[in-house]
Amino acid sequence: MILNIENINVHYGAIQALKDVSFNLNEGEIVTLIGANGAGKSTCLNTISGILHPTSGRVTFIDEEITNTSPQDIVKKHMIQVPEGRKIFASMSVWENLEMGAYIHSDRSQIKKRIDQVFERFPRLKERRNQPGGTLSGGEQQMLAISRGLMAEPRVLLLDEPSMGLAPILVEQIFDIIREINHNGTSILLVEQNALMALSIADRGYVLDSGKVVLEGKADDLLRNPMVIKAYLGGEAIGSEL
Amino acid sequence: QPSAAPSQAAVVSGAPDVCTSDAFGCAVFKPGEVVKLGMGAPMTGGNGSYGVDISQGASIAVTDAGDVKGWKFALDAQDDGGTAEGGASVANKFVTDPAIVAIAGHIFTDATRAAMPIYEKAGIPMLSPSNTVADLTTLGSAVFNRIAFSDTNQGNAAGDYLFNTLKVKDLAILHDGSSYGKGLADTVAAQFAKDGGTVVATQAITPGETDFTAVLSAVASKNPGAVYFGGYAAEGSILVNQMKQTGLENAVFFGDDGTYGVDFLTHVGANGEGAFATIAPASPDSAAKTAFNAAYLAQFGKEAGSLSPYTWAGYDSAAILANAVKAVAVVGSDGNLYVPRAALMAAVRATKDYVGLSGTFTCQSNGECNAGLPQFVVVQNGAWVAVQ
Amino acid sequence: MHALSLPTLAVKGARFKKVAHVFDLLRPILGAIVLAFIAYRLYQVLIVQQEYGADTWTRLLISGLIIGGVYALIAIGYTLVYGILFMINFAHGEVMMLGAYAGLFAFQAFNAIQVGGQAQTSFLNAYPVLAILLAFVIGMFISAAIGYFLEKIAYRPLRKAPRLVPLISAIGASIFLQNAAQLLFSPQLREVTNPDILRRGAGWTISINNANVIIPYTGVFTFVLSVLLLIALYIIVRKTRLGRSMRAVALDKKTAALMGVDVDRTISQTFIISGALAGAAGVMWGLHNGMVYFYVGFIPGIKAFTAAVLGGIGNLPGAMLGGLVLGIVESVGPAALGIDFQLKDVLAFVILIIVLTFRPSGLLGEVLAEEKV
Amino acid sequence: MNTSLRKSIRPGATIGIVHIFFVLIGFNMLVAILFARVSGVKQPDAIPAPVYLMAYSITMGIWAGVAAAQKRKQEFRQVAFAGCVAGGFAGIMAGLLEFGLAIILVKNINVRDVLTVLSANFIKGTLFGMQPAMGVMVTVMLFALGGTLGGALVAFWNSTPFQAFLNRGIRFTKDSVQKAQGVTHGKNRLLWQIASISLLALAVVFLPLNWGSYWNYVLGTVGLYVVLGLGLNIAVGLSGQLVLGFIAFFAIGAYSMALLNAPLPYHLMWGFWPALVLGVLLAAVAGLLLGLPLMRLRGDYLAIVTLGFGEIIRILLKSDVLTAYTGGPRGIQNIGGPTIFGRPFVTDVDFMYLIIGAMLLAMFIYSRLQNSRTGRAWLAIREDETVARASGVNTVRYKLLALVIGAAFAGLAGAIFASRNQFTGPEEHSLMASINVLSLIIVGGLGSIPGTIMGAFALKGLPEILREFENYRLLAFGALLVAMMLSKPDGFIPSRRPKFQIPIQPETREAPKEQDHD
Amino acid sequence: MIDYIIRAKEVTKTFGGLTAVNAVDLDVAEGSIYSIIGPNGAGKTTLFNCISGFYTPEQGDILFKGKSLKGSSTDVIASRGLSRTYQNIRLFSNLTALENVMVGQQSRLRENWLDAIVHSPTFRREERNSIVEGMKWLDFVGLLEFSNAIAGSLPYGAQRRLEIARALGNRPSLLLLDEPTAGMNPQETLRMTALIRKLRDAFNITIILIEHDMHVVMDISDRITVLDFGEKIAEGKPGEIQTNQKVIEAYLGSGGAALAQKYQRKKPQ
Ligand SMILES: Nc1ncnc2c1ncn2[C@@H]1O[C@H](COP(=O)(O)OP(=O)(O)OP(=O)(O)O)[C@@H](O)[C@H]1O
Ligand SMILES: Nc1ncnc2c1ncn2[C@@H]1O[C@H](COP(=O)(O)OP(=O)(O)OP(=O)(O)O)[C@@H](O)[C@H]1O
Ligand SMILES: [Mg+2]
Ligand SMILES: [Mg+2]
Repeated sequence: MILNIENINVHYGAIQALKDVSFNLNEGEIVTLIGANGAGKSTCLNTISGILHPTSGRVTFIDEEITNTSPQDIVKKHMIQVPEGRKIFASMSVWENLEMGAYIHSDRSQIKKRIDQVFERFPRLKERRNQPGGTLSGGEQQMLAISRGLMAEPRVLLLDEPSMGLAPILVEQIFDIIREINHNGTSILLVEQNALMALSIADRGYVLDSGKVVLEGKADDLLRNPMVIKAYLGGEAIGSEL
Repeated sequence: QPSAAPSQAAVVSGAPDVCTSDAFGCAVFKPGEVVKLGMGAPMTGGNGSYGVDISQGASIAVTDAGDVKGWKFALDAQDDGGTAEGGASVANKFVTDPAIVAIAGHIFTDATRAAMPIYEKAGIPMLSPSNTVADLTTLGSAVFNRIAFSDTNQGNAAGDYLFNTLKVKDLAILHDGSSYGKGLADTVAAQFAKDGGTVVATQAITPGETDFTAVLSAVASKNPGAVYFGGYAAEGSILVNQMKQTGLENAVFFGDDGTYGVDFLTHVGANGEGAFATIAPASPDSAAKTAFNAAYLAQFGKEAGSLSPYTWAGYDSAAILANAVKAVAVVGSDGNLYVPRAALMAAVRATKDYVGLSGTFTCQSNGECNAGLPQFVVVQNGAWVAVQ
Repeated sequence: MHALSLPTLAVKGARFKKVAHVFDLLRPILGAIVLAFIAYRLYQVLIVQQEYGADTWTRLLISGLIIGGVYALIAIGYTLVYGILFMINFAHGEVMMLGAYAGLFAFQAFNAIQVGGQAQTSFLNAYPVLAILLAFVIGMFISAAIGYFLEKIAYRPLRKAPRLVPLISAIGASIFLQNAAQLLFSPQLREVTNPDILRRGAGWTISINNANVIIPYTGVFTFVLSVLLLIALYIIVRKTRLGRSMRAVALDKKTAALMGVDVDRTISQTFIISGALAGAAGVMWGLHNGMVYFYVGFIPGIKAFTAAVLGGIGNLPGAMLGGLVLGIVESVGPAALGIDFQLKDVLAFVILIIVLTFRPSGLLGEVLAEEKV
Repeated sequence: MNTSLRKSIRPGATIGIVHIFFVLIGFNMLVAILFARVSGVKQPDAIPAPVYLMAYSITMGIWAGVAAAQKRKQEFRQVAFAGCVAGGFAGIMAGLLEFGLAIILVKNINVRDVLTVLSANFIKGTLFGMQPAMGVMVTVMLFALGGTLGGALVAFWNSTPFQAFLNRGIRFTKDSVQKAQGVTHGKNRLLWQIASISLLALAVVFLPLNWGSYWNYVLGTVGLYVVLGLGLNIAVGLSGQLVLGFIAFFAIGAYSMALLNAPLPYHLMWGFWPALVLGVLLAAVAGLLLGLPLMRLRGDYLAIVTLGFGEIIRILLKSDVLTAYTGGPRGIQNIGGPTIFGRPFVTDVDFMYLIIGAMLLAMFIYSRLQNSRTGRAWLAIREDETVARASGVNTVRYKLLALVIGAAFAGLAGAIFASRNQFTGPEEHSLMASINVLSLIIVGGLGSIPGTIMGAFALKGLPEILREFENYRLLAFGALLVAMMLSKPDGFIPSRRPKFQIPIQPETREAPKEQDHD
Repeated sequence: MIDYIIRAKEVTKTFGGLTAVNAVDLDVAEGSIYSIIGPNGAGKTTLFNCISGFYTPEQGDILFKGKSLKGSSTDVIASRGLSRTYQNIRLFSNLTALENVMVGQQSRLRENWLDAIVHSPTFRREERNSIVEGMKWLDFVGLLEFSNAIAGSLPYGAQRRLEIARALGNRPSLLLLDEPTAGMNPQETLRMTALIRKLRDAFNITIILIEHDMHVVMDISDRITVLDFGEKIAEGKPGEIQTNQKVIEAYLGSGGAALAQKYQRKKPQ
């Protein structure tokens, strides 16, 4: 188990966002968290990343408790989050944004090499490399956000709704990339609204509702679970016409 | 705390007759209580050094004054920031304290202007060590007195001196934009022009700043024979220093009683040679002054005069007020001390030939206690020397 | 669900449109008037009256450059902090004041230490370069420490509060520091003891129009040092990792943390740098102007803040430019327009208003041409 | 144990530093003097008796103890011990300081050129007039004693019986509050309102008569700052425009009053009321004129420009250029007061009523505007100007309106202020005054009326209350300002959003008619 | 003859060297639901910004109800009956939901600040109507229970709906929605689709929609325009677009279903 979350409770002031949530991620896996708006998915990721601290419960990363570790120390363990809503550094250029992604590394030539890899994957970003990140279109920003996350050479990648606001063709591409990253050895925790896609590429999944894990299991099983179909797949079974 | 408000004092049994006849009644002090002199002064903010210094000078006077028929004096110095709002608020505080009998102050003009009408109503005499603005004594106030020069006196004398004695033909006027500095500068300019000289430049500087080279350069281009500065030692000494690098190295610097002081000398060093200032005509080194200087240094850790030029005036104003209190205070049949207020006002104004540390004072009927002609002093070999 | 009647909307924009046009028209008219006035005054002063000779202009310019350099240095501190926290560090002038005190006491101490056997000289004059260096190190260290603790105590707990709250906290800190200095060191004005090689008032003399114009050593020193520090800072911010993390934190703290940036540390470092620069400015101020007291930071603080905004707040080259422009406007402006020097601040602020009317984000500030929504 | 020891040393060290600072500025003497005064000494000496200084030491120790013991849920003995450690550590630092002071004293070193308060007498006093070694020892002991006491206090406070007692008290108050609310919301609501309003009215009518001139003056100033604060709140709190030189409008009001209603320089003597009206109008016009070129500016750019505007007004007022017209630095004196029905209105009590009237007017207008289309437009601009505009808010117009109305409030306050002081001068309108107004609305709670009142008390009343602290007054004020912001970042009484209900009469009675919309 | 509520002619908008919208024509019939789709960065949002007055196009003209929008600022355009929502939610987050909607009504209310001070009859009528109508719009988008909640504290989906309610405040005749279902799950998306349809059907509001969810687009659009690199590459009815080869290549791709299948197959088990 590379990442283990045990019984965490998280509060925003008086509001409890997570109630006794437990889940885990094994080395090399893709695990997805699905759930409605406000179910607490982003809260989970932020707790893992150290942005939020749970009121109780434990987060362990390879046998090491990281419950109250600061975000920068968690990043140094190569656990990287690509946050919801892209969060591009608006007035930094695309290039600088990518450099920021590699903040924990200091080898300039390595950084350069990885930026080239990113540009290979997303030619669109190469075209825009000197444009301020804030003026990119929504989809371009999403590509940049994922690329920026990859710059740190993550061991675990936490993706928060990477397909949001993307053109269908790009969604495909993004999921391809996620798959590929995973094949190259990165474990992935994927938060998605697009439950169908997420469950299609994931090994396992957890369903979150109002801050609680209500369902968990193999992705395929979840895809066939009537409740999941009804609530998160738009009432349509897998394989039906889109 | 004294038991009764001033106006009711006359009714108390045991009060001496003066209290019944006194227009403002008496302040009453039970045995063991203290007779308070108030002072409104800027203790904080940019002008804090004046208030701190003058109140420290006055506090020594209060100690020196000993007691009045067994009652001790105390100084209540309150921060008025030098502003009208602060002045009015301090004055209102003082008039509600029945133990306050007189005010050694205020220090800055704005505060004095707002405070005056309040003391007027309560019948509390003031004696300002530092308000020089000419019109303050022309307002018909019964409570306001000062031992500071009136700008008129000082300014006219300085104008004449510049033209007649120093034979300056072209004069540049600088002031710090305060009512004190500007009032003085205006008077000098007018008198100098009346005498037949030419005022070639008039500029104001911003107090608190420390770089005046620009304005001095502009003044230098007019080639004045002398620069008259209305303002205080802080800016005055910077001006003297910077005159040397802006083409005014040959012009005479002529300051006022605000620029006089040891502090000025330490700041200007050799640059100050030949700089003028005005002071009250007094024997600069009396035994009393030496004693005071020693006491000041011992208590406050600084040379007297290093915080402001008004240290000694601060002492004098408190000392004169204490004297006046001693002159009018009566012990009643009940063993309390009674200070008749209107009588005290009159006593302060009746001050005559009082030899203080900063001059010899005789109050006129308008409250002007420093009518003598100013004495001019010049820096020679790093020291102030009186000139004829 | 209620049934809503939705009447069609008639066009009624015309009235608003007219109002909007008036404002758009007003700006150029205002600009034209001001420019015409300036041109007229310049013509009057420079061509018709010819009040000042070249020597005077040179002196004014020198004075402007020197004071502008110091403004720039303090303004940088404002801009750095503003850039990262979007807050006006009102206590910055006080940080500079404490640096000036530190420099003052350092020089005083160096002057008191006697060295060199027979020909007794003070340490200050025996090793002036070392002494000056040490004084700067001490001044910068003290101010940096004050800046660090200021942030830690008065601003950090307010990081999540509305933007104006830390501003008030800063105002409180400013009042506190000013009065603390007054109470600790007395309100006395103190004289800085310069080493002989940097004597105040001494300088190179050049002759213009048969008049001797002095270029003071302290002034040149101040100016050169300001420029050097500014360049060093620019390199730090643009080229180093620290600079990158500062920019990232400025843009988005949470995301910066997700990139591995230690947000608290970066902010602390920013305050340390900004404090150190203010300290350097304070020591220079003492060397050049000689006078140090508890109120010495207030006016430069306000001026530097103005300079930072004039250049475009948050923009480092902007702060430098703003400082220099402000310094020159203050010293040359009144003479050039033939108005009283007393009104130099009025002039400075009027220029500020004009600049911002036409360039709402300052001289070099980013022009947000069209906000992306 | 080891970490807990370290945890106690930290607050101890902090208090130790605070103590060193206090000694170096001589604040320990002042505290001792205050202790002496409280315990009945009429006129304490500059160096009061050692007992009082010992009391000071114990107090500092208690502070350290409380700081160390807080947030610690342990048993009594441990908490008290933590306090003792903290106090002791602070005491050791204090002792070190005193050791240094003793050296200064014995070797007769003069450090007073740098640190002014450190006179021989002062040092002797700080050492309780004892032999140095003895003094140091006693200090450490007193601090430790205080620390233990502080720890014990906290432990007692946290102890179950006391908390239970406290809870009972809280529950009781809660109950009674709820009961009271039952009254205020029940059918007796009208009665309740009438009662509370008449009570307030009674207080307003009778209190000024009994306050005495000092408190009337101070509270009058507070009242005028409420008016000013509400004016600034329209600009800052509601429409989100950071105006820093707000006092300029106050100055315009004050000078209008002065020029129109004083014997010098013009002897216009218009009387108070016309001058008041003109002052308000002129201030409003100034707001408009300032606003016009600045409407494109946002946030801090606006702040600095308005700061500049304030300074421009002040400098112009005192400059040689305008001396002939405004009296220059000398200001204008003998400004007349109001008359009502031929009765001159001049005492402090009269002015207090006038100010209360102005305050009520300002509060009335403010609250009416706040809960209207105008107020919502302002709030929208504050929240997101771009989107507000795209939602149909004419942002330029509303921003100007906010400036104009805010300026009018300031003009009103300024005119009354000048008339009350019978004097106004340029330095009355300095940057610090603007900063005070801004601080008060934020300390009180941005945008809220009760907040503004609280803020005005804090900012203008507090320095008066702090007069006991003599020269340390502003130091304490600065520290308190920081402390207030740290403890209440949203202000004393943050503004609340209104709760709307669907109005009782449904729209059937007055349906939005077609012609409403064209 | 069809009434067009919006007629855009050759609208061009550039940023520096980048042409974000390139000579795009757009004719939207009154009472229709019109979708604009296209790859990310195609210029959809930019086109919205041009129509709603945020950007001034370099070339071309946009007629709204027959009158040019040229030179009108956003508030004027809003008061003429054109409302919009934003891709990244931009609510007045410290105001309550109802207040947000009431701000949206600004351009229709008749009261001024003097009315407010004296509480004139106009004021009372307008305020009351404003509240009633605001509540109705909140009810319409299903947020009545949140009417007094602070907008910033609402869940994401609710915030999107609140944006729509605010846009409805000035009773628009044209509503621009920028990705209204972004970040919603299928169920919520269905609800949003119904809501949009109802806006058109019940209130006759014309709707232009930017959307990446093809379910929604194909489901409710009357007409669709496809942008790519700022240029219009196709226009037509949903059916036509779905099968347009250019559109599939540039935008739709395999349609996702195939992808899902692909991974299903790739999985080890
Ligand atoms: N900063 C905050 N303050 C208060 N409450 C918050 C905050 N952030 C989130 N919440 C609340 O916590 C709950 C969980 O939010 P979270 O963002 O984790 O949901 P989510 O599952 O990621 O939803 P979405 O799909 O919309 O991203 C929600 O009810 C939300 O309103
Ligand atoms: N203010 C701006 N400054 C510079 N470039 C901009 C600006 N706004 C948009 N762009 C650029 O214009 C192009 C079109 O952007 P736009 O936001 O219209 O795309 P979009 O079609 O809405 O994409 P998405 O579906 O991803 O939101 C993008 O390449 C973007 O980088
Ligand atoms: Mg989320
Ligand atoms: Mg878009």
